[in-house]
Amino acid sequence: MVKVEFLGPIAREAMEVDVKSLAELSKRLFEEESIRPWLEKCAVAVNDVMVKDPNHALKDGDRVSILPPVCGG
Amino acid sequence: MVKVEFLGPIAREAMEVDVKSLAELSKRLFEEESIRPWLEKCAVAVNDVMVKDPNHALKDGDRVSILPPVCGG
Amino acid sequence: MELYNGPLDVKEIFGRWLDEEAKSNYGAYIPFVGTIRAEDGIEALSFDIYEPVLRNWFDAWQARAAERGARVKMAHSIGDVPVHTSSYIAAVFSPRRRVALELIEEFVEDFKANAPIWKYDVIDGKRIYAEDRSTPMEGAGLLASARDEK
Amino acid sequence: MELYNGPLDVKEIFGRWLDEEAKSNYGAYIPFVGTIRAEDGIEALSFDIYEPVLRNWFDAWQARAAERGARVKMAHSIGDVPVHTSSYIAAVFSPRRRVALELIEEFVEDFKANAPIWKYDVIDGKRIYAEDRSTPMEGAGLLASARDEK
Repeated sequence: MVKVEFLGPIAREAMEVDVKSLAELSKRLFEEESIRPWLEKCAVAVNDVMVKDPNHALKDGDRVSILPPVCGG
Repeated sequence: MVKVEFLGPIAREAMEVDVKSLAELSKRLFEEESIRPWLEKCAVAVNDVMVKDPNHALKDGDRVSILPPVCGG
Repeated sequence: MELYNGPLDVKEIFGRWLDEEAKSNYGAYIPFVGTIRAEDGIEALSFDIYEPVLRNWFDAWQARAAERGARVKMAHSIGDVPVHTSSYIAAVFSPRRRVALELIEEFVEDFKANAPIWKYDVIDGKRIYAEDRSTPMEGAGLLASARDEK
Repeated sequence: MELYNGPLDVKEIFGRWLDEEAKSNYGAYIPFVGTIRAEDGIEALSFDIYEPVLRNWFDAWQARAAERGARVKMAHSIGDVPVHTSSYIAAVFSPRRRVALELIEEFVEDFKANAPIWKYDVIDGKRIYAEDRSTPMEGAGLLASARDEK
């Protein structure tokens, strides 16, 4: 299982999903109406490392963070 | 008479000269061996205002400052 | 990297950083202090931070600064920060002024674009996500493009 | 604009400037602190300043900053400043970060090129003009070209 956390303003509890890739995770998240509008604008970290490759594989125990648009300072 | 002051590292007392223009002042200063090597590198202020025009006229009582290369900070 | 609940003690942080590097032989120290402006009727801004990714971002910056003989420091607030108090200090120490001036600009701009921090206006005690001033991070949209992969 | 004999009290100046603008609603405060590096066997640097022209230069900068909604401040030392102490602080206050980042760079670079300040290395108690690090001011060579006028 992979744990998915939604950061900052995305009002959504963390969830556990059974997926093997970002592609699978993406399909799963696009099914949820409360999450779908965020996805185009969000970046992704796996185990706290930012990911740029859409083919990135996921393995059991991975922690995926969904990061919406930022504004520090 | 015009008063001429030499600033910073130029080891020279102020002098009073009877000149009507920067051109005349320049000829007068180039005569002095201790000043000559500085002149190419120096900027000029008249009555504490920086001057850019080589035709700038001088009048009685003007104060001319000779400013060698700078390095603040 | 320092995180605080609420407004920063700007003088304490500035002075402590100065003291920390007093013998490091840096010629230039440039802090950037960010203060909450009174505008649009807000009483405060509020911040969420995702610390693990922020720490990785900061450590990568420290390595980047070290390649140029410099050091970076930063402090940021978590939670509510009232108007006219400060939420952010970034600083560069460098032997020479040119590198310091270039780095402080790059560091602050990259921070704005890529530090995992979310900002909220606080109006009548309510937190409202500052969506219009927020920027998608580098690599945003990955999930949308991943959906098109096999 | 503030001139001091000997090293600057950096914390006092930084904190006082912060307090002076605490209610001005600026969002960005960027000071640049210049500190004397130990190098080439110097024990101190020493400075001469021609204050009337420096004041005109600073006032022109204040007007230029005001056109962009910003404010500048500066402090500099006169006379000897030992290594690891500070001789120079320049600062910009601005509503927004972009203008502050641009102005601090322009302000510090123009200061280096055009502020009427002369620097000396102090070695074995002797003052030696730092000729190789000094720059002719804008308009330098005027007397050489004036000689060619009628």
